[in-house]
Amino acid sequence: MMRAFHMLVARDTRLAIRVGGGAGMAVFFFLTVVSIVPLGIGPNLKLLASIAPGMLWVALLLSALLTLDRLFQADYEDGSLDLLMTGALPLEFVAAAKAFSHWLTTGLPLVVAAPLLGLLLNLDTEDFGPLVLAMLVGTPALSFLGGIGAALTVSIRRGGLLASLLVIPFYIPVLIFGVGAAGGGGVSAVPGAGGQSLLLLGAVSLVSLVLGPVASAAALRANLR
Amino acid sequence: MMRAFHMLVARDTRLAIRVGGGAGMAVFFFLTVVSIVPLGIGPNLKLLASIAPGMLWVALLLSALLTLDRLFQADYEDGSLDLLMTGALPLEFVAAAKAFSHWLTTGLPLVVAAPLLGLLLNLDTEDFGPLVLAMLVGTPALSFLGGIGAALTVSIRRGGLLASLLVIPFYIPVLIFGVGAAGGGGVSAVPGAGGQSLLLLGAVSLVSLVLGPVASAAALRANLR
Amino acid sequence: MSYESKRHFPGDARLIAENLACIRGGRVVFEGLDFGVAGGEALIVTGRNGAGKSSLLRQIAGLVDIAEGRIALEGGDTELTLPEQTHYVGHLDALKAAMSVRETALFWSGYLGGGGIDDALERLDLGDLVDLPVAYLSAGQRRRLALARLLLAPRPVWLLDEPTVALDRASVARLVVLMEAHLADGGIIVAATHQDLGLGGARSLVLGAPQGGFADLHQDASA
Amino acid sequence: MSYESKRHFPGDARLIAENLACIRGGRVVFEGLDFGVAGGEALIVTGRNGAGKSSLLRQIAGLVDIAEGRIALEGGDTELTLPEQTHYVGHLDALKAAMSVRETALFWSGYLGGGGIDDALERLDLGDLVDLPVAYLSAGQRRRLALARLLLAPRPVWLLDEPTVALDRASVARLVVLMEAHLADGGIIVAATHQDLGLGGARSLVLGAPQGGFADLHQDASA
Amino acid sequence: MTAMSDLTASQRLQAFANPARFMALSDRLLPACAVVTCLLLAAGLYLSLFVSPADYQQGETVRIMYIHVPSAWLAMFGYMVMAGASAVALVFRHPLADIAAKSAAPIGAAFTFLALVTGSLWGRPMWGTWWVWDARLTSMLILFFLYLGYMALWATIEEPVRAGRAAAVLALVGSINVPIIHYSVVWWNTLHQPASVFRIDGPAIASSMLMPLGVMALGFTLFFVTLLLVRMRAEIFRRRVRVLRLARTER
Ligand code: HEM
Ligand SMILES: Nc1ncnc2c1ncn2[C@@H]1O[C@H](COP(=O)(O)OP(=O)(O)OP(=O)(O)O)[C@@H](O)[C@H]1O
Ligand SMILES: Nc1ncnc2c1ncn2[C@@H]1O[C@H](COP(=O)(O)OP(=O)(O)OP(=O)(O)O)[C@@H](O)[C@H]1O
Ligand SMILES: [Mg+2]
Ligand SMILES: [Mg+2]
Repeated sequence: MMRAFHMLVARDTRLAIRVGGGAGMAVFFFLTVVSIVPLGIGPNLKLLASIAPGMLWVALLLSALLTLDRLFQADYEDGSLDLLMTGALPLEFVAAAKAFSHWLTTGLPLVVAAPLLGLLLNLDTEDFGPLVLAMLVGTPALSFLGGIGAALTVSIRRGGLLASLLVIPFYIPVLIFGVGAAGGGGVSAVPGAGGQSLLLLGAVSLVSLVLGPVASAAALRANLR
Repeated sequence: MMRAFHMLVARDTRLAIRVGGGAGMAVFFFLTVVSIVPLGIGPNLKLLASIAPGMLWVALLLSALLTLDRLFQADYEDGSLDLLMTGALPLEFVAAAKAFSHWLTTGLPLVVAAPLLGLLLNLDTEDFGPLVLAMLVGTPALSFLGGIGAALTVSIRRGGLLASLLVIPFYIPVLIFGVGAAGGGGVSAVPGAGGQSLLLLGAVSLVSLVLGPVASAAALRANLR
Repeated sequence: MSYESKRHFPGDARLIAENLACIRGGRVVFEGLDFGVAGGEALIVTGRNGAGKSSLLRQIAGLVDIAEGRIALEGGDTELTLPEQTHYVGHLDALKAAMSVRETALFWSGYLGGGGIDDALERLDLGDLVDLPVAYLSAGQRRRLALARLLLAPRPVWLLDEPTVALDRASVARLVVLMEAHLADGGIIVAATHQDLGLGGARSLVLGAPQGGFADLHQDASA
Repeated sequence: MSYESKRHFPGDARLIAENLACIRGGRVVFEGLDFGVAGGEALIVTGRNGAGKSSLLRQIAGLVDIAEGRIALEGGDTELTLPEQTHYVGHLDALKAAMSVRETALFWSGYLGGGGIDDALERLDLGDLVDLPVAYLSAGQRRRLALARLLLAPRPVWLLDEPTVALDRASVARLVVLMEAHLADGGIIVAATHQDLGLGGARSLVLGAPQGGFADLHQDASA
Repeated sequence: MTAMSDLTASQRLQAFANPARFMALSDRLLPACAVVTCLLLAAGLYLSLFVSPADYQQGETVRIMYIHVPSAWLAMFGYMVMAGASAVALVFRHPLADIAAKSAAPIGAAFTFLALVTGSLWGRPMWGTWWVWDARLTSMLILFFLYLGYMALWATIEEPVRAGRAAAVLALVGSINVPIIHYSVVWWNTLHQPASVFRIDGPAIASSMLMPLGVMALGFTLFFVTLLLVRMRAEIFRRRVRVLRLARTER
């Protein structure tokens, strides 16, 4: 069963790299969002730095949304999902495997890209550490919660918009704690809030690691039969 | 031939509304995207107002990217594109029709919803005019340029990644001029800069109206044969 | 424009292929192919999997590049390109799950510049399904809807790629009747199939294995 | 685990359906269906388009809800659910254009817990195509790759929905050989098809038009 | 709902399109509910508009509260109803629960919207702006999104059984998330000192205000129930029509 899990992760990752353009699309969108912000608020560096973590997280959320709809839909449309369901691997694990490889191809690249973007937003270099850490802890939640939306809309062609709508509310805690953990409390940040929110972020992530696959599997079953 | 064009626009619009939720869904989507921004960067109303135009444009960009990749692909995967090509309507017009109906279901709704969203982001009411105008002028460009990327991605064998990397750069000018025209110049706005970038935005839009369909058609031919 | 009006095609039209070659994925599928099909004639293309049947049909429909040689409809409508005079029914159904049977028919009839849809749907026994969303159709019902396109707008050349797939016996018989009617109208049919349609007086073209092709390819690669 | 090892299935296994009913899109497709297929037996399901053949197969594979009644594999592996003991080959190929034939086979063999792939590919005559991307395959070649899944991991119950679609005569013959081998191993086959496979000693199930359901409905509407 | 199992498929389909017992019951219940609702709302409005005093610092605008607060409460109540019904629908596969959940959503959404509108109408004089990103406002807005998402899902998957189950899953996941979301928003809001000058939970409510508030709340609740019944009946009729239309399409 572990083998099936690995095979699935490997396959999805390979497909995402070859076909989806997932990673590339996400990173580029990420870059765009971040480079748009200075246009909006003008070149006030102090201001930029203070909202940088927030902007990065918002960008992260948005670019995660971009790649969601293909998570299950491609497999649904070509019949692969039917066969994946008749396999020995429980559907929950199928969902988990897909969410995981989604994280590998979107969340991870963004974490790696984050410091570079921090530079663009003139983030202090000592803030990079917390930022990257926060993203590392938080991004899995985006993929695993996102899977729920993707699974719910699997039978809908062009479900992308709807899927994002459904998951955005679920992303909000991740966003809030993520920003907090990245030390983006803005001017009024309570001292020590960063560490606390990192814990909370971790908690949310852990919950999503369980909740995501279970709910996704239920949603898939609802849609397939 | 005009009839074929109309039929196609009508069909795509109807499909977008049915499977993608269409206008209502789009507005709702922008609403959610916009409302996660304050959660990211904090509830500072002045700050929010200053980046409002940028965020609205980014939201639009996101929704365009979320819906565009399926613009030709759905038709390609189920074979409709083959038949559309054997019709009497030149492929350029097919592409134009699809881009247009895409604009109807994503660009237009945002233009309509913009003021409401501006309200949430605490935009001054006198800024609404320029914002809406800018969006009215700029949004078509997103659909028509986006069509190129969609056409390139249509037969995802290897080109997928490359194509998605290609779309966003196309969008950058639209975003820059769009934000500028929406009076989002922030503190540093040169007086009169808004009007100037509105003109530029219009120019970009006009170019894209021609360039988009032609390039899309070429890309489609390259992909299909 | 009424549906019956344009039914009769010029009998002297003739679909010809000269020294036709097809290259897909860098490999020669077939080459040096010659054939001619006159109005009122059907050409049944057979051959093992991968022989190039679909490729040939798609070439005629202008959906696959012609590596070499030419295809033309002599005596056809000079205003229109060949693809505009052909109906192509391929492996894919070109159906939208979210549209109803009626909407689908109406769209294609409008897009292809045809007339009413009821007669076409009736003749493929879809009359009772008009209000169903396509998502609810079974494989054969989908196939019949795809075939209904042939009748929505009159076009001289029919290109049928394994048209009988998923059809039950009754529907196959119905299809054969339609094909014979089309031929009687002076239409041209090129059909690729693995099972015998029992179509009266059809000529046959057998595509062989694309072995030879590789050699040549290597030659002109080295050249 | 080697490929040959688990080839022989318990002969006393028996796939049964009792008082089975299927509802799709709010309509009764069939109800009160009973049948039993013993190990080594094949059940050929026929019926007009829309009769419910695919729905029945998908119910057995656990892909469509069982509105009523039950399906079970008596004497099967008690550790596994019925779907886990079935191979389902449906209208959709479940192939990825971007993966090569080999990659596809390797993935499914690994995912389904099977062994080597070469033998399976050979037996479906895909040997020369292993390195082609699936995007390059013709309809029949795709179909054969989909069918190769049957051999990648041994499972007692084969559910084949119009397996011969797009196959040339040689491939059909090859498929029949495989099916007979499976039966000889004590396997069970349920196949929906419109064309006669000429399979030795197969039982047949004919699905009729789904009248029953609607009469009642009209009554309750008037009531 | 256990009886469902020993019906034939077509009978079950019938039951699905026509839950006779519920129709009979709701038929008798509905008028009563409607009447009581009207009485309560009338009384509540009278009390709140004429009897209760104007607030010394907020003036007449305080009267918005009598609409605002009950609708805010019902907004949350509605989601609980929806989630509960969804749970029943998912576990027992009972069509009525399905229908109840679907029908509750728009009503809850409407009350949420009402709370938002009245709230921001109230905020205008109080805070001098239509909207602030105050914790409670924000979480209310998100609740609104959850409602809309749920409704959108129903709207886009057009086969009732599928849509029902998918939506039920969404509602349940949502009910797990709602507290998390709410908490996170509050936490976020305390991190930034709120931009609003005026604290929502400001004035300790005087008893002279409590009475009309209670009546209004009760009236709103019954109003909710009435609407729910009406919508459920409408939904059932709609499904009956749909099934018949589909039935007619087969020979
Ligand atoms: C869009 C804006 C607003 C929203 C979404 C909103 C939301 C809510 C919610 C959800 C409640 C119920 C709280 C509970 O019972 O736990 C509530 C209660 C209340 N709101 Fe608002 N509110 C808004 C604006 C306002 C404004 C501007 C005021 C006063 C100036 C106000 C005053 C109150 C009061 C007095 C209560 C009842 C006391 C209490 O429950 O604490 N609200 N509001
Ligand atoms: N996804 C679906 N949703 C709702 N109804 C469906 C769905 N698929 C099929 N149906 C209906 O169920 C009935 C049986 O469909 P099914 O595909 O089982 O028929 P079939 O015997 O396989 O036909 P064919 O020979 O054409 O494949 C048909 O009347 C069809 O309209
Ligand atoms: N899209 C494609 N790209 C590259 N090569 C292709 C493509 N489609 C088919 N081929 C190759 O061209 C050859 C002919 O394919 P084609 O589909 O025409 O065969 P066919 O005669 O239709 O076979 P079948 O009976 O299976 O439909 C095959 O060898 C196949 O590998
Ligand atoms: Mg073919
Ligand atoms: Mg079928």
